[in-house]
Amino acid sequence: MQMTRRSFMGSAVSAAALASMPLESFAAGRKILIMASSVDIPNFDPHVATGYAPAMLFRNTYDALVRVVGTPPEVKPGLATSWTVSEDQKHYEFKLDPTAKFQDGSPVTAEAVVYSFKRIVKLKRGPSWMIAGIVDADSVKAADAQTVAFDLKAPFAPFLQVLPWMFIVNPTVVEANIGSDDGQAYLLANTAGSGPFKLGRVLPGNMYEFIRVKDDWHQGGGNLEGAIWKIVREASTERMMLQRKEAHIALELYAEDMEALKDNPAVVSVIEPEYRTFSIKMNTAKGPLADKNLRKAISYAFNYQSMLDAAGPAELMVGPLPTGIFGHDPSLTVYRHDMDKAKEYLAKSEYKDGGFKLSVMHATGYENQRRWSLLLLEALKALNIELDIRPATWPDTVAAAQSPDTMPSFMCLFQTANYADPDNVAFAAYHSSRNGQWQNPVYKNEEVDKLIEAARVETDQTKRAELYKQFQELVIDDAPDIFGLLEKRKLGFGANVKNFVFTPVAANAIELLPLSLD
Amino acid sequence: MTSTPTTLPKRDQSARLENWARAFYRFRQSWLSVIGLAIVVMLVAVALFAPLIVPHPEHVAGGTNTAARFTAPGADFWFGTNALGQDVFSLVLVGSQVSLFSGLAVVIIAIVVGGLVGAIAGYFGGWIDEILMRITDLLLTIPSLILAMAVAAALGTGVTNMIIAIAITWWPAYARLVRGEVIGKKEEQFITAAKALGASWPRILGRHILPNIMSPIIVKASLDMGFAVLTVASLGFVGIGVKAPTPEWGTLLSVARADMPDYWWTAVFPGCAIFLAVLAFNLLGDGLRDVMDPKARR
Amino acid sequence: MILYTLRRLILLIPMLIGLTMIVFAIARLLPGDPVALAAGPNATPDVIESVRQEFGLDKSLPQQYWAYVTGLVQGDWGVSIFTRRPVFEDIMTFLPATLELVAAAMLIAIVLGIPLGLAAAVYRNGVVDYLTRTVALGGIAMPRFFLGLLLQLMFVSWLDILPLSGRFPLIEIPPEGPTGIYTIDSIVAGDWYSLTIALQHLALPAFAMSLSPLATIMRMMRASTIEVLQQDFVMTERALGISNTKILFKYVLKNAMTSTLTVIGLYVSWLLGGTVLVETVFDWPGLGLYATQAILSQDFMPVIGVTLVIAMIYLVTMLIVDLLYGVFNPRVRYT
Amino acid sequence: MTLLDIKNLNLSMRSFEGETQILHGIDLKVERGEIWGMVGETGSGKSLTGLSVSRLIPPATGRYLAGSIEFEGRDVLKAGEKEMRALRGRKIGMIFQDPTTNLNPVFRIGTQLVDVALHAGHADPTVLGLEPGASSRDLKKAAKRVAVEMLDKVGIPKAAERIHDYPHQFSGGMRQRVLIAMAMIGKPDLLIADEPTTALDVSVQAQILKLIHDLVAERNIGVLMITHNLGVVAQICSHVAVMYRGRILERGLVTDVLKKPSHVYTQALLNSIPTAHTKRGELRGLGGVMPEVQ
Repeated sequence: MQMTRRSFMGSAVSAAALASMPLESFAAGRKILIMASSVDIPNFDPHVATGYAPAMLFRNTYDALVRVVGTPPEVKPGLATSWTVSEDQKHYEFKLDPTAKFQDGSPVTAEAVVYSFKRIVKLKRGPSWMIAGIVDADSVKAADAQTVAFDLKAPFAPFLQVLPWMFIVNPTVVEANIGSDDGQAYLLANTAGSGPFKLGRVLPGNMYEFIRVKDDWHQGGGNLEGAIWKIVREASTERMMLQRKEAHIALELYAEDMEALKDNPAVVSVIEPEYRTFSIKMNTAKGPLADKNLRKAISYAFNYQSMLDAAGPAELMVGPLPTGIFGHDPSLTVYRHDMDKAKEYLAKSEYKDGGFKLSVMHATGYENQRRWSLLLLEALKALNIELDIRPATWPDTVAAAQSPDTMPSFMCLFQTANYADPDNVAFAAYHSSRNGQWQNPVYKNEEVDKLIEAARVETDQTKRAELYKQFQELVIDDAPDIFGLLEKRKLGFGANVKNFVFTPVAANAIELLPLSLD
Repeated sequence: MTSTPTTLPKRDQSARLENWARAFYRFRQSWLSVIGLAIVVMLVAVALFAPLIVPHPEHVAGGTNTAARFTAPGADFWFGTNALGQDVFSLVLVGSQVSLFSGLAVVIIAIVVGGLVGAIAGYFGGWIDEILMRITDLLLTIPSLILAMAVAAALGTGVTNMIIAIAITWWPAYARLVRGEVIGKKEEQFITAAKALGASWPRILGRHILPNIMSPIIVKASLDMGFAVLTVASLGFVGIGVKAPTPEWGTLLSVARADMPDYWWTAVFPGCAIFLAVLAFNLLGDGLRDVMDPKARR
Repeated sequence: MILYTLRRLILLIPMLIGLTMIVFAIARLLPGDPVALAAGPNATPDVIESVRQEFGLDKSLPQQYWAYVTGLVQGDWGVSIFTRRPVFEDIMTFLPATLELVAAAMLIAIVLGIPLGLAAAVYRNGVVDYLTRTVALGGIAMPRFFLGLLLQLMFVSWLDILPLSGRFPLIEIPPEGPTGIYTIDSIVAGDWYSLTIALQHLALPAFAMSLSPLATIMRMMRASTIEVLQQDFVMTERALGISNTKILFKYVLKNAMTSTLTVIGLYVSWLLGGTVLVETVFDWPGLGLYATQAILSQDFMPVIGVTLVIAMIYLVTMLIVDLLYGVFNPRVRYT
Repeated sequence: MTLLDIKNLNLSMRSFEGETQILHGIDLKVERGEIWGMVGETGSGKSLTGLSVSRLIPPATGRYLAGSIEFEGRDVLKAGEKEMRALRGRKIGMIFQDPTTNLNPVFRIGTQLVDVALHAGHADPTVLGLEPGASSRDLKKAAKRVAVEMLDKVGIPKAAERIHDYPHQFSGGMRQRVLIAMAMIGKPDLLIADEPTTALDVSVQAQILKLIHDLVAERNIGVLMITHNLGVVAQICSHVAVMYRGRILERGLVTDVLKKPSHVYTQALLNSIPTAHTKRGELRGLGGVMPEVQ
């Protein structure tokens, strides 16, 4: 109490100074990049956590065999300086960089790579689904100290594309803290990587500090001394921080923010197309929406133009795959707002007169999803169907996806491609083995499954494209989703941030190494 | 320096009338209370008739007009439009329904539950009192907003769940109040008389004690109405409120945060509505307290 | 009085046990399953089951409670199912920020509220009186989150003289010290630069939060001063020539403080539980944000932990208020 | 010089219902050594007369329509607040009715006594037995000493210890003694006692009256004793003024007035006192309606 009183008196004394101190002086001098994002990093384990905020942490504190850079995404050397692929696309060999060192100084060996992949396969969490059925515990071998050999269970076209998400951990550190859960408890809050940055201050739900590792093995790179991942709850706050130079990068901006930033010379807006799709999943297994004609009627009743208006920079999806990705067919005939057709299909369905109530679940606090749910409400009203809009937290959404009984009639979902291959979206969102997971709670069509499986292992590009074309037509006819839009990635950069290269996969997982601050 | 009138008391009926007249006179003395009452009456009228009188009822039901996004306040849209082109004026007006209804429901539930617990504890005393009041005291130590948020979040969004969540944290205060009043009244002569005549305890509580302790309850309830409206808005603001498209002030404000500072009207009008409603109930409550509970006068 | 304090402290123990029971019961009886979240979006059912076992959530409620309470006694407040960090450590990280905010708000409220309330009572129906009453009425009715937004609009967007949010600039190293309360730590360290910055960040949230207690303290002070001024002893004091200033600031103030003191005590805990909103608006890294995060992810342990901490602070505050009450009012006996 | 000379005092009070004239031309002279009893029913204006002498009626509610109150030749109605403060506690002491409410409950009685003594001492150090121009440290020391002496004088046993006690630690009679000590500590020339014994037990009443009587005799001061109790008047007063509805109906030596009341009201007042001879059911009230004073 005594102290606080003194502090109050201090405030009276320094009141003049208080108003006159320039706010920019905070940021002067040190080359520390501040990223403002609404997404927390609750878990630091690269073999457990998912999402772009953790991905950002992994990309900068860990290394993978290869990296992915640019538009279209290109595979570049990471820990591996070179690699070879066998004719049948089942055998891969990677030569590791002999200078690569973990942050504790020990070299990154082939054994470490083998250890990491075994851990991924064993835990069955995090990125393991990307290589499920392709890589198992026996597939990875250390040919010598600097060479890793993979023998895939089946040819897998996007194999190199998924490798950037398979991070290599330091076996010595993990083994020393192995516990009873393969070191999960330890890696949850600690890192054991070879990346150019290490963790500094950690305030969960608030901020994470990254510090550039001194004398580190990575070549090149910018002048950053460190970086901060700052959790900000409102997009408008992110934007204001950017305007006030309290942040250098704002990661989740809305169209309105981009509009406001347009003429600001101190801010560079990045609006780029990305393989990030928004769609409204329907419960095809239970309830009225199991009726395909009703699903089609709703797909026609939805006002896609309003959706686009409310979204800002975006483009409507053409079918289930993101536009521009390999195999996507832009000439597909898809559903557009057409009330006549909607009525026509409604008449064909078992629910001609409507008069019942459906429900939609959207992410709490995600403004665009809320807006689109309202548009869905309008569309359904035209079919005399009521809609119950339920904002849900992420755990609720995940829990609801577990079975057809818990799944609401509609679920709003964003999906970001982790690798630039149609298999990513097709397998994760439409293959029935993923039922019960949030990306594909209930949809099941054996023909679709077969096409996905065939395309996954097909090595001939023409044949592969043909398979995906069939897949798209089939899925559109089934109408398991209202295919929404591809939201353009909207990023804001301070003009003094240099050397940023946009990559349309997990674009907010900023790679810090190349960046510089003026 | 006090003096008592030496005139005989007039007949009972007219005395009661005169009491009311005096009470009303005292209430009118404070123009702030009158303003409070006027705003409350207006709010209730708005809540009742809003769906019929608002210019854009379709927006209230969730309709959108994305062509007219972020129109500034003007002749067409008095309070401007939001990100979906919805008329903020219509949303704010209809938003009064949720706020007032939930506020009222919370207060009523709290009075019924708290009143029952408090009356039983106060009337019977002893170990019943001890147990009930210990639980009440414990609940009073729990931070109510956090508790309400936790309960509302777990139950899921929706007006009913929100009301339940808030009411859970509110009844203990009424239990305390009623218990105190019942203890004060139960020793009085007329209660002893009723007991002697063999009246059962629910009858004594309901017919004899309750009517005599209504004043402080009504005063607290009217003050609490304001805070209930505020709490409803607070839950809406942190994102645990009503389901869309139901317009609710706190939710409107929370959603509008994303549009600050450029589209200030989307936030300012719902905010002012909350302020006005809470203020009105506070003024009314203050006025009622002066009238009904002179001991507690400011 | 020492004996009394000891007795009260011992009496806290059964209250705390009851409290843990109630809070635990409420938290666990609510629907919602955090395990799916903790296991991660791509977890298979058997992984989810293993997480459930890991956190002991497969056991019966009494067993879970017993495990929790025995842990509590040993300083183990459980682990967040979401971040898997120990709750006690997290709370200790976030508590100072909240305490700083609440203390600053209460300080503003007391330092302004008591003299203004006094002045309003003395110059009843005067300008000060009407001004303070208007502010008081508005202050109570003003939603803190709305006020916070308006303050940001004014002082940050338009005037641009104060920082938007946060507690300290991200790239600066906050003052280190024993309390974790930046203003105090920087004073202890004699670091005036840090103090200025900390105060700049504190100003708006503290003010947004102080308005409601300020209004109440002002009203309470005004009401009790008016009541005390009508007491017979004031007339006696005046009749025997004691100056008005002395009557007011010595004799009346101490009397009027007793009821105001209770209000102050109640407000401390009320503010602690109500920081959620202001912390959300100003991105103030305190218990409120921590609790909100946990509530939204249905993460029991942090919610229980925060609730317990706030309830404990409440109980201790009320004890201090009771003790102070005796200082202001000699008629109170500690038995 | 006449100690207190009230001439044609007219006072009106404002309340919710409007302005009412309370005092209608009060005339009264009090000399040193005289104990004037002012009797009348509740609301007759006797208390307001007493308060007027110290000018303690708030100007917002009370308005003097006419008249003057001369204390030692100066009209207090024309005096400034500072001048009045110099009189209060030093020249004019006051005792009020209820000893439980007239002591500040949250301060030690010593504190309260010393503050009054200091006030008087600042105006006139001789009151505390000091030379004029004494330092404030000496004043404080003397004030404490005088406070103990005064407590002792009014009959509080172990005064030096009890000075550290709070009012609630005293009985009603003892508290009234403390209040008398406070009123007398500044060695006033005029004591206004407003119903000083009404709230006390009968047995204590007599002791308090005797205490007041002895102090008056010792210091040769004038007293205005406001009471509704004719018994009190008979016991202690030298003179009496009978008030009714803001007017003095009759005044004079106690012996004269009480033995041969000339006014019917005084007679009625005397008759209303129950004596040992009053029969059951004979208790008489007074007719008429008093003006209401809030």
